[in-house]
Amino acid sequence: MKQELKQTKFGKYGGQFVPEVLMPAIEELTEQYEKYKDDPVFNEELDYYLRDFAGRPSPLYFAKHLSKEYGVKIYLKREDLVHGGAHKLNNTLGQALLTKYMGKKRIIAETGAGQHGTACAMAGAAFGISTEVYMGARDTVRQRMNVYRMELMGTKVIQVKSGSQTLKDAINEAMRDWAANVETTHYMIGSVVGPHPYPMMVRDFQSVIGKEVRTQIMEKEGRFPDSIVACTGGGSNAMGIFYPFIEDDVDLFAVEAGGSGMKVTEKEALHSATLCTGEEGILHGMHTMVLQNKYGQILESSSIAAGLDYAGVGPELAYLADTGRIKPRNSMDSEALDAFHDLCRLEGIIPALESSHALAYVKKAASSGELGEIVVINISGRGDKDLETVMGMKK
Amino acid sequence: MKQELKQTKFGKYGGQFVPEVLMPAIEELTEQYEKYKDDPVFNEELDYYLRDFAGRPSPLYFAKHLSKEYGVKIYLKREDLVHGGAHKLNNTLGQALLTKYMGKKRIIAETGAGQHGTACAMAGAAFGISTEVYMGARDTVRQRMNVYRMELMGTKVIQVKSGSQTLKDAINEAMRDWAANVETTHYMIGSVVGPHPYPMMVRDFQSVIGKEVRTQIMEKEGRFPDSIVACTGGGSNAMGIFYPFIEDDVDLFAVEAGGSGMKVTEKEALHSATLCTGEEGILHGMHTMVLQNKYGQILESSSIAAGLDYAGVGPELAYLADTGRIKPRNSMDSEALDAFHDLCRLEGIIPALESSHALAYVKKAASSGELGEIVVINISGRGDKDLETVMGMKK
Amino acid sequence: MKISDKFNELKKKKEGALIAYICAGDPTPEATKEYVTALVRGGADIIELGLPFSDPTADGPTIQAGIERALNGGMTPDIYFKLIGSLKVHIPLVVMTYYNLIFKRGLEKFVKDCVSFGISGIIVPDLSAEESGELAGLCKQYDVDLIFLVAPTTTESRMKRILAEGTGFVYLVARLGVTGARKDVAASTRELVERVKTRTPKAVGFGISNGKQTSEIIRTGADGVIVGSAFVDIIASGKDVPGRLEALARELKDGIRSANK
Amino acid sequence: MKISDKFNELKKKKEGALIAYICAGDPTPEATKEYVTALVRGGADIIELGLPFSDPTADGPTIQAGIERALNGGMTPDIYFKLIGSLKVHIPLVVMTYYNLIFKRGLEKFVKDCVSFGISGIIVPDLSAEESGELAGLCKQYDVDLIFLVAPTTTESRMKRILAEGTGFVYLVARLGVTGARKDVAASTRELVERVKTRTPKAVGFGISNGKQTSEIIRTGADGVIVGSAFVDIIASGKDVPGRLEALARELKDGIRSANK
Ligand SMILES: Cc1ncc(COP(=O)(O)O)c(C=O)c1O
Ligand SMILES: Cc1ncc(COP(=O)(O)O)c(C=O)c1O
Repeated sequence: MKQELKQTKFGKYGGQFVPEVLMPAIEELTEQYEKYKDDPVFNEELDYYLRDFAGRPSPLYFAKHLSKEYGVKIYLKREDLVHGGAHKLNNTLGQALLTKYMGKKRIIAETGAGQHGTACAMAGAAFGISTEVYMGARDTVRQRMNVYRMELMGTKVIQVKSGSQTLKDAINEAMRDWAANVETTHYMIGSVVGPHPYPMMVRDFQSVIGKEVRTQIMEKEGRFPDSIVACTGGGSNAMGIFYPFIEDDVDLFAVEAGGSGMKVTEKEALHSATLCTGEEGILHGMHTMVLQNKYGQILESSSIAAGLDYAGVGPELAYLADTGRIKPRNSMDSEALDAFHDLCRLEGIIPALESSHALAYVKKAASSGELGEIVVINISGRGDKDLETVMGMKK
Repeated sequence: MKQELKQTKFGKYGGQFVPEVLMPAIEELTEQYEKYKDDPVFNEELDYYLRDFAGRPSPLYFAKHLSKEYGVKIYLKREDLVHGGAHKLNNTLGQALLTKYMGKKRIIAETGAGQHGTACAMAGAAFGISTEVYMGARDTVRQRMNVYRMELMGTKVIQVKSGSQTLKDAINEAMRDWAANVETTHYMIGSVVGPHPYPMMVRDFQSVIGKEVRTQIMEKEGRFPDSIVACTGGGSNAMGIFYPFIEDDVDLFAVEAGGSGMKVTEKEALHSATLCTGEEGILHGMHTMVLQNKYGQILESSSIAAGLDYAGVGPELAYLADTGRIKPRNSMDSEALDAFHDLCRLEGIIPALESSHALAYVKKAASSGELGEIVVINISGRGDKDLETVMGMKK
Repeated sequence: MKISDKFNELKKKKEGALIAYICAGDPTPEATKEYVTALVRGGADIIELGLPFSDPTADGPTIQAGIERALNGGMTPDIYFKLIGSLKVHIPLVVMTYYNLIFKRGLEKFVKDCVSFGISGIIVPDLSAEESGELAGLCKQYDVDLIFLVAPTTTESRMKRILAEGTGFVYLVARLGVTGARKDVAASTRELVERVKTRTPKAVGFGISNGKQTSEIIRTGADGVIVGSAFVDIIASGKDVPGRLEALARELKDGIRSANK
Repeated sequence: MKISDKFNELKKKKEGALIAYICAGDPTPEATKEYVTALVRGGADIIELGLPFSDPTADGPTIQAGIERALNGGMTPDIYFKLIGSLKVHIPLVVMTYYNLIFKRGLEKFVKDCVSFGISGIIVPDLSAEESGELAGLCKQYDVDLIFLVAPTTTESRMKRILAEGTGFVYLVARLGVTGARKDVAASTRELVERVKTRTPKAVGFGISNGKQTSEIIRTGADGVIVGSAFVDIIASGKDVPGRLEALARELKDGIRSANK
């Protein structure tokens, strides 16, 4: 048993804290993923979809004007150009293909703002697999367009009317569905979170980002960057770009959402800076850092970027932060907004508010020298989805 | 003089029907374009921006499910994955770079729905050139989000309050501006229309689409497609994908907007099918096919797709239609809508309503054998911009 | 009272056990006291008292709503144990909660608190056998039962491990899906009861809401039935709660008795 | 009357020409008749009557609005020529329109109609010298003047070609930009007048609106001034139009006379 535990964890983090009804599905998934992850046929097919459907490789763009403005040489990894507008599809394509290889007929997922749901819908349609996405009823109203998008692609969006009618309730409902339909259904998690094997599997699927950066930066600079900066909600875009560099002499900065400040009440945090301020706990099937009160009740997190608004974080990130391999940082809502405007104006690229947190950190840290001379920033997605939000804020 | 006329025309079409105040600028542009179009340094820099900024090459995707549904082997050229969400940027990057090489300090343009304006804003920001876009005041209200997008990227959007406060008035106002500021300003036209050298220059910049298809289809099929199908408003995405195949044995279908029907009144057409139903005329600096009444007054055209809603068409397309090299066709609003839903559902790709016209034509023509066995469809843009419109229609 | 003592007592009477779940503090700690008394009066043999967690991913909407009411009523682990200590009942009490609350309190402190305040067993629906090593060790040390769930999907190899880890009773999940009152009882229950080869008593839960069902379940060979959502529904209604809890418990227990083992 | 005759007549009087533009049919054909009479009364030497086109890309907002009023008033080329035919004036009339209306009517028919209905010259702002070959040939054949514009930006080589093609008068664009009344007259006018080396009379237009300006322009050496937007503005106001058109024409003509050549 010792050995098995080791497999499912990153140091003490990770594991499989799930109801027994789900354990067989988790075991099956672990087994199947182990089976296919290095399978050449599987990987060839995945590469094909990443290239021809998703549009990979995404460029590594030297941001001339921004470099000048921030005072450090900045390369942008352009996940905003991936089909669907974010890195999310890298993972859902991988999991949908695995679903096909496992012979399952149905995909379920939950979504908050709708980004992961949309990526599921795209992958589901590409592979012709029936897809259902749980979404809090309140979120379906707020994110009407994403609901419509998913439905256009043949995905059934199931409104969850229990509880707060938001992401949390959608997760619960999706888990219930999975529990009831494990034999036929694959549950698609959208970040490096949840029970093993998800954190590892999603990381592997997202690692295509960092692998491309390795080649691209060598072509452009003849050497690796001094640092890589990525925003961190669950942590999938961060792990995706970090992981291929984990053994290299490259500093890795995981930038969390500092929200409107570091204040915390009994029930809420004004931020989502889990690695920076959280404590060890168990949430959504994993042992990781979480935002919680003194009793262990999970706090409602907060961020201007819906994709970062999560009270947990991937267990591997918690582990790497403990060992000092990655450096957790954060940017406030207002700083992210500022950097968002910078990139739009200076480079003609509208970044997601999530990604703007990474930009904002570079803006404030560049002068300290902490980032070195060459920085790669992961532009995890495009900001078209965020225009209403930004419009609603004073600059 | 004969020889010069030949240079500026495609058969009898094309030419330079512009006010004298603009002629020197047009001559300068012609000269400069001739100078740089085959310049290796210019082209290397353009290639760099197309690759690293715009995300080219765009994939050529085999649409497995759609092929089965429509009964013909379909490849989709994925211009929807280009930065900004459409082929438009290929052209604006080219012209912005030329602006830089010409030593001009300012770009102006007009925009209707905002697609071209957004592409100008992106290119302007990328090259750090001050950019101003004229837009009808009514359009700025209808396309609030695109206005905001342009402004975010540092472009000044000038509301035009004269006339019908739409595209037509924006064109007039932009021309006036150019007339007043020719020395410092480049006027950026968004399609293969306007006086020479625009139709030729925009075609050349957009030809990257067809050039990529040549390589890609050879890799996939070992031969050229039997036919290529592209939607046609002004005609830039069509010419871009057609032109590199112009000497080859490939059928080229230019699909116009059939709108809600072929009816025409004194002032309006219910469609925008200029090649299919228009008559020779002179509009916006060129001799081409136009929608006009018996006196030569230009009709208001109509289409569910804003980008196809134009009473003229590129002169080269008029010429190629006359010679039989391209085949003008059209799809109705309702057919385009239908095909839009097909692609979303079957492939997980949300096409622009413009591009949906090309899809719709393939849907209805596939069974006739007219398209042969292998068809390439140009997906000129993504449909996120069209969701509100589609939502407003019954399926 | 120890859980095994209760099962032994019932075994002698050739009777199955009625295990009733409600959420502590739903809607207030005072109400819980009253409801527990009512359930005991109706015939409950063991009471599972939920310690509410903010993210109850293993529970159905009915119980989730109860948990929210409890949290809104101010329930905390400290108040929970105080409440437990103040209950005047002579049947085994079991705490059902999520692992994070135990982890945060500290595993050993949690188990010791169970002992001090009179809790005989612990159910942690999000704690798989794989992750339970440390807690299981402490439970053994302090003589508290650690109760595990098995499901129809549980594989043979997992079944062995779970049965080896668990004490008190085995919680058989009657059918796939999560808690929530359902109209009939799946035929798969009998199959599962037969598959679970152990001397530890077997209690069947998930989706049971009336006497007819409890009777059927006991006839499959189970040693007890677990009913939760049906009780929580009554609490949610807010109407004549103690009376109706007692009545339902009686109906369920009568169903069990009618299947006389 | 031929344009050259008018200029010869004025030359004898050592007087510059006032060329007045209004849009035919703005807001109705009847009104146009009245306005033309008023302009003549005020002293206009040549009248340019716009034939309205749906997409007047070379005109400023003021004239564009006039064109729209005319189109809404039902103006068509057929009605235009009828209107011209019915005018009782003894000065040259010039048609200003866009090339598509000429193209659509048929170049030869259009030129013949000009001759039949009494139009002496044609201005086509969107017809460059490069594209004017066919129309120029027909104008020569039927003895109608084809008037071209030159601008401060016009290069020497283009200037030569334009001056070779054009007859009647040369339309000098006073400053960059398109039509629209401006407050002062650019110094570049004198420079342009000097650059245009031709025996054909030179008329300067774009942005002229008062007598002080017309006087200045004539002093630069020009043979005439062209005023459009200032008249169209009066028409747009709809208030005492004929009286005010006449008064403005008089002021402008007085300005011209005061510069006595
Ligand atoms: C554009 C973008 N970036 C980042 C994230 C955060 O997710 P993760 O931390 O897993 O990369 C999201 C989540 O929706 C997203 O949409
Ligand atoms: C996506 C898309 N396709 C097609 C067009 C039509 O333009 P063209 O005919 O020049 O390709 C537009 C114009 O805005 C567009 O946005």
